[in-house]
Amino acid sequence: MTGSLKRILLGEQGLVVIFAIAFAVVSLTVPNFLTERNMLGLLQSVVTIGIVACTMMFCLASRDFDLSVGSIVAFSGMVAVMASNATGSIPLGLLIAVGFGTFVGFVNGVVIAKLKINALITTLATMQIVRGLALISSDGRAVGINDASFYQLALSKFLGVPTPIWVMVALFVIFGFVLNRTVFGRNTLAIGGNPEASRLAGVNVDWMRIWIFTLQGLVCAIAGILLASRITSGQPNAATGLELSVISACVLGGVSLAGGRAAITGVIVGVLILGIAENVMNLLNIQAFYQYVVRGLILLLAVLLDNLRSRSLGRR
Amino acid sequence: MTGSLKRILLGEQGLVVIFAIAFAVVSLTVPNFLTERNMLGLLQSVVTIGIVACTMMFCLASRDFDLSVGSIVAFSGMVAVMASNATGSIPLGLLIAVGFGTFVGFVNGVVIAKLKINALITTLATMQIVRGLALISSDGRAVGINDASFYQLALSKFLGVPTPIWVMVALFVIFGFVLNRTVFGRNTLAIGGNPEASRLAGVNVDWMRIWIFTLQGLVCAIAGILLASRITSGQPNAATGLELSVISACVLGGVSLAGGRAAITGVIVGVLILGIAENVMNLLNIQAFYQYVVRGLILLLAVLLDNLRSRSLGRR
Amino acid sequence: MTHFLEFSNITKGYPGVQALSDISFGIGKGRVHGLMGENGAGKSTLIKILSGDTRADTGEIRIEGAAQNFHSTRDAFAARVTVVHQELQLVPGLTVAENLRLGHFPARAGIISFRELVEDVGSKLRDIGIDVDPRTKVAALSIGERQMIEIAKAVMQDARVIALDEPTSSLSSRESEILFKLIDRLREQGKVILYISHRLDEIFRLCDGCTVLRDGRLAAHHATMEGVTRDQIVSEMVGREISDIWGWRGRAIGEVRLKVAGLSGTRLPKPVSFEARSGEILGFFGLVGAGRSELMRLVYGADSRGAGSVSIDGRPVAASDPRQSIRAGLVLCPEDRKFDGIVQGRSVSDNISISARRHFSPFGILDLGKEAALADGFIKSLRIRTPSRKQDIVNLSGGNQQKVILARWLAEENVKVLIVDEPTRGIDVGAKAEIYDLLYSLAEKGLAIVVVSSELPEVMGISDRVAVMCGGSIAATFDRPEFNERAILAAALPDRSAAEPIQKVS
Amino acid sequence: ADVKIGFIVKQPEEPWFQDEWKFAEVAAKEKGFTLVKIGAEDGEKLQSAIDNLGAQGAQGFIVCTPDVKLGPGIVAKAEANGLKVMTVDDRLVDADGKPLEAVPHMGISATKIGEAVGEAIAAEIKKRGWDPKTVGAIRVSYDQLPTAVDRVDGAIAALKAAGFPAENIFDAPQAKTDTEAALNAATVVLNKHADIKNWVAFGLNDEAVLGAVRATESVGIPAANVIGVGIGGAESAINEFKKADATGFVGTVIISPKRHGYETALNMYDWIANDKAPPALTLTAGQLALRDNYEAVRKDLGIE
Ligand SMILES: Nc1ncnc2c1ncn2[C@@H]1O[C@H](COP(=O)(O)OP(=O)(O)OP(=O)(O)O)[C@@H](O)[C@H]1O
Ligand SMILES: Nc1ncnc2c1ncn2[C@@H]1O[C@H](COP(=O)(O)OP(=O)(O)OP(=O)(O)O)[C@@H](O)[C@H]1O
Ligand SMILES: O[C@@H]1[C@@H](O)[C@@H](O)CO[C@H]1O
Ligand SMILES: [Mg+2]
Ligand SMILES: [Mg+2]
Repeated sequence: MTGSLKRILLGEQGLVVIFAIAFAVVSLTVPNFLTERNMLGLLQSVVTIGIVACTMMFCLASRDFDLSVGSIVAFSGMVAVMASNATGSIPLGLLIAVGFGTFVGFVNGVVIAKLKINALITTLATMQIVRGLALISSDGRAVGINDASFYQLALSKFLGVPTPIWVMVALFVIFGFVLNRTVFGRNTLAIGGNPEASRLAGVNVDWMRIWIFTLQGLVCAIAGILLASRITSGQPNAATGLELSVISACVLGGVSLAGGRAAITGVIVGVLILGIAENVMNLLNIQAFYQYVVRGLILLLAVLLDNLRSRSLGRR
Repeated sequence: MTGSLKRILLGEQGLVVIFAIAFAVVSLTVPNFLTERNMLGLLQSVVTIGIVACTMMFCLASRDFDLSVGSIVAFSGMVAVMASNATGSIPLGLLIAVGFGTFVGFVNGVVIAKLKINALITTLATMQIVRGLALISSDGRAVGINDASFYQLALSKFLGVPTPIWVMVALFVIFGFVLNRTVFGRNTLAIGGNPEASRLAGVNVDWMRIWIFTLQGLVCAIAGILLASRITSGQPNAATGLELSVISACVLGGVSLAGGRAAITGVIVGVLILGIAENVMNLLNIQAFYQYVVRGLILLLAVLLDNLRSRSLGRR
Repeated sequence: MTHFLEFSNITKGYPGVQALSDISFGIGKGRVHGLMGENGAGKSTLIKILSGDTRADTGEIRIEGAAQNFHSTRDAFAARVTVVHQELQLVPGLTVAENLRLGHFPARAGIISFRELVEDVGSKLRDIGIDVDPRTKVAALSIGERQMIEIAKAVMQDARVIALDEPTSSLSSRESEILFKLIDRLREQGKVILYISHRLDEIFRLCDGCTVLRDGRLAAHHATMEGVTRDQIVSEMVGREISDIWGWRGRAIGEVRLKVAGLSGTRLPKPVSFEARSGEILGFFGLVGAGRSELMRLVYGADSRGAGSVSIDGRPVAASDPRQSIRAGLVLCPEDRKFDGIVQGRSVSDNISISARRHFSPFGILDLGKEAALADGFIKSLRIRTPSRKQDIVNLSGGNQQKVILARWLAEENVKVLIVDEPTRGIDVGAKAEIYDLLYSLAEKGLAIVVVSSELPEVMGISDRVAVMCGGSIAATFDRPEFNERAILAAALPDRSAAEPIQKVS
Repeated sequence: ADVKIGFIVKQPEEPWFQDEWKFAEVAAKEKGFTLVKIGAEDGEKLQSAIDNLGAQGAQGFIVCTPDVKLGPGIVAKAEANGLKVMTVDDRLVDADGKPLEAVPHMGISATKIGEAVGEAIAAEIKKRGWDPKTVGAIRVSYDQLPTAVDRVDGAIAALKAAGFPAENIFDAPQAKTDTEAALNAATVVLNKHADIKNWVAFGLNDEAVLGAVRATESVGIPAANVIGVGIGGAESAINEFKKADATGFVGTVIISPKRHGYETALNMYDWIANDKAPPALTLTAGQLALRDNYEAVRKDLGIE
């Protein structure tokens, strides 16, 4: 490898470059991949993961963990539908759903920050409690919506691109900005990098953690609403296992589980890698059971490449 | 509260004491709970979690993470059945299954220690790969065993107690001893406390991590064999979600996810808490959906109690 | 008379330890006040109470007559009290500028103005005399540089009271001098400075008065330093006289034990060679960033070697593995106690026995009795202040943690070469003398001892030979008869005209 | 003595099982016995559930097993606890895959129900006058669930029998059994075959088929060009029929949880209380419900 090529591949943006190369290869070799329709389909398929990853990035960067996202997504979607039905007003229904998701996130945050309970256990608990509530409130059944304009949230388009994709993009931009340019973002990284130092420097660590989980809840509610709109009903079983996909996407994108390290470009790439892997496997008609194996291998490969990159970066 | 009562509750063995009290309360209030039959049933129901928790304790104590346990349990059970069928010899089948589990654990360890890939991602990957292989090798269906003496592994009893329970107890004793009384156990805790300092103090960190994951694989294989014997077949879908239950049990038992802290008594209590919760909910005929909520609340409550305990311990 | 800063009846206890009992004293405006005491005497605890990090059990702090009630470090900051803690408190992933303004970013509507941040921090750093680009990530700085940043963090704020807990423990004399000038300026501005150090010279150089703590009690309070002598303070601290702290004694120097030939690594590109002999104490002096710690880590195999070889008694030691080094009889006490030394969350006993326990563990099974005896022995002989061997090491005072790390290697059998990087960093005078004494007796047993230190008097006081490093290579070596402060310092200073600028990874 | 009967199901979250439980409860009220409802998602949980029932002093239980191969284990466990056992929905088999005739069973054949779906789709194709050669079929698959495989295989068999070309059937493997996963998988199939105008879809249950229908909507295929037929007939399907405009989800094959829940519970009660063994095998049939007749069909089957 020549020096400059090496520099590009192994530089700060190395992950993005590797991803771009992989994308080009896939585009050239997989039939039907690089079509407008497929691209839109692909992006729509990662909307839930992508949206939730925005705040999960903050959560991981501050050395926390959130397993309850899947349940919150499912339940807020149901709340949106049920509240819209009950009040007869979709905006009101959405507001209530967002309020609900935010509230659950807030509870997570308070329990974790104030009662000092391990985030893994807390969110594992709320994951089950919220899922239970979702099942109880609907008797385990899907809830349909009476007003068809609810579906328009997901079906409507702007410049030919469906609204959910725009929402995801907007959140990427917003949270990317927040991470890099605001006090909130920098404090998040500081907490993750050295909680003790941050506390001594006067960062209100408890308050930051509460905010991060609250935001996580809010963003999950948005994802839940869009999902309910896409599947035209609120389903208590939706989004199970979402937490692991989202965390994988973040880690793939270079967010450190040990805290203190995160970048929105990485997270976007991580989300896209997962989405493309699924998409391509289906395009190539890979058998369901083999998909498990391939998914695992891709995960390993992606992190391995990134590790090699950052290791040789450290050696320069 | 009088001083001495406080001392007992909040002391070193506080978790055990709290548990003992809770156990007494449940025994008195829940009909059919404290019968020999129910106790044996309860213990059998926690065999898989209990066995796997032994090595998960080491994994967490050394600041690692293993999500692949459920898949390894499922696949080793299948391997045991398939290999017994193929070779016509049960001992040979079991040996092959143990070898297989150990091998997967070893691969986990090597990838994590030598290629320096994040344990969460590595084991998330192997979790999927192994599950995929299990599905592929059986075409997604359970595999039955021809030789009925295979069931005897689980059905046989010694002093009126089924073999799987004895195996679990033996492993608790062995790994409890290893943790506290051997160089291996102490080094595990040291790595969890400060991996770099341990390395500089001459602990072979890479080698330790490989061993820990290898042992984890071996122990998962044992759990898988007993499970296959209990359910009289090898099932590719068995033990999904096991990882979270096992990790919860460990954390409930005071194993720190930040590494460096673990005790076998805690882990045993953690395992029993989970088992008793399920058992009692079913004895009390609590509805399935409410069980989710109760499970979550118990998790929170147990950790909260323990936190209060160790906090006031620090304040004395 | 009311003082600007006043402690009254401060008491603080931890399980098994009374860290402070009934401490009362005051400091006037525009004065630099020393705080002295043995390891574990309670100095840091007092500072932590002043900074709002910990709360006293009883007692109160008054500033300008007003009682303060700090619940958090933010409260203390609002009352214009800042502190440099004994352990570095920086976030490695953030830049220097971000670290310096963490908790107080210049921002409008929550959006940080990075230009303002960098300019503001840059100009203040230049003002103070620290030559570091504010955009550098802290992870890329050496310990010494980090220490300077930490000091800048406290000093930059417009504080009334500044407390410095062993700020010079990893600074060389050159940086220390920058700090002293800074303190003189702060004094002129009328600030109150509480200064903790185990280096008596500094106390006499800087302080207008001082307070000595012993076992958490007030042992002495001197409103001025007039008529106060070194010996007096030492005896107030340790309760006995120490005549000659270095106590160097000659001994027979034998064969070459450690031979380092052409060693280089990523952060030490130029090959370095040196030797240390049986019975010899070889000092390594240099300025911060001279590469001494890098070199020792390479020798020990803590980092992977580029080229070169290390041998002990003529036998080569395998590259890049501390375990091989330990087995060959080569051990290192690292410089960075917190990250490379102590194992957090584990007991004192566990920290001592971590390496040596393999010798008393047949089939890997520990002999708990031996382990306990070993730990208790060192707690006694090194006078480690801890309620028991079961105490979590993070609860020990800094100096006592350092002793535990030393004990770890003293417990090893068969050590041939002992490398100690800043061995007395954070160690009190009494213990220092004990440690030196220990080093001599180890040398007398035939070990080769390499001591890295940034304290020139220490290097000159205890070494048989001194190697001076500068810019990643050994610039000169001096035998004991040739020791000369100016010559050694001169060798340590880079030749500004010829030297290439130091490259930093950000 | 008091009669206590267990009712163990493999997926308590599924509406189907909620309904089975509900109807079993009706029987319990009528006859005055206690019903213990336990969810058991895998073999291990099932074993514990049986032990638990034994410990509570139950006399028998009805089970829909997470896997039919668990047969010998279930029988042994039941014997060890002295419990009578009968199965519902899915029939137990031995190691060689032969049904355990000794265990009374009430159920539906997964293959049969799949065939009903296939036939319904074929009929609708004919009604709309499509040429099968120009129609694409989405097989929303979840192959790790044996019942799911049998159902879609049944549908495929029926379609082929009706002259549907095998090469026009495309696999859309869902990663999980929810609608979103089916939606994502089906979208890929649609985009891969952008030239095909008319689509049919079938899968494991209503949720799977709904996902495929949502996918057609999201890529802009009009409802008139889509025929999806689900299985189950619970809320998700009913919601679809209640929508003001017809969607591509034209029907669902309803199976009656009433008989499965109520009758099995009653049978078990008779067995315990009156020593009257249940019939060795009862097979119930699914019934196709369409947008305009679903209410009638549901009434017919005793639901609502
Ligand atoms: N969090 C804690 N828990 C228990 N004991 C503690 C804790 N913090 C400090 N101590 C104990 O309090 C005493 C005073 O410690 P402190 O850190 O104030 O000493 P110091 O004078 O700063 O010593 P050094 O010179 O070694 O830094 C020591 O015995 C120490 O072990
Ligand atoms: N993590 C790092 N990344 C990049 N450069 C580093 C890093 N750590 C140290 N350096 C640089 O390597 C050089 C040698 O540092 P080293 O710590 O070995 O010096 P030293 O002589 O021991 O001084 P000190 O008293 O600071 O320990 C310095 O220029 C330092 O800035
Ligand atoms: O799993 C199915 C369930 O979904 C229901 O349709 C009844 O039969 C079972 O086999
Ligand atoms: Mg101190
Ligand atoms: Mg150094």
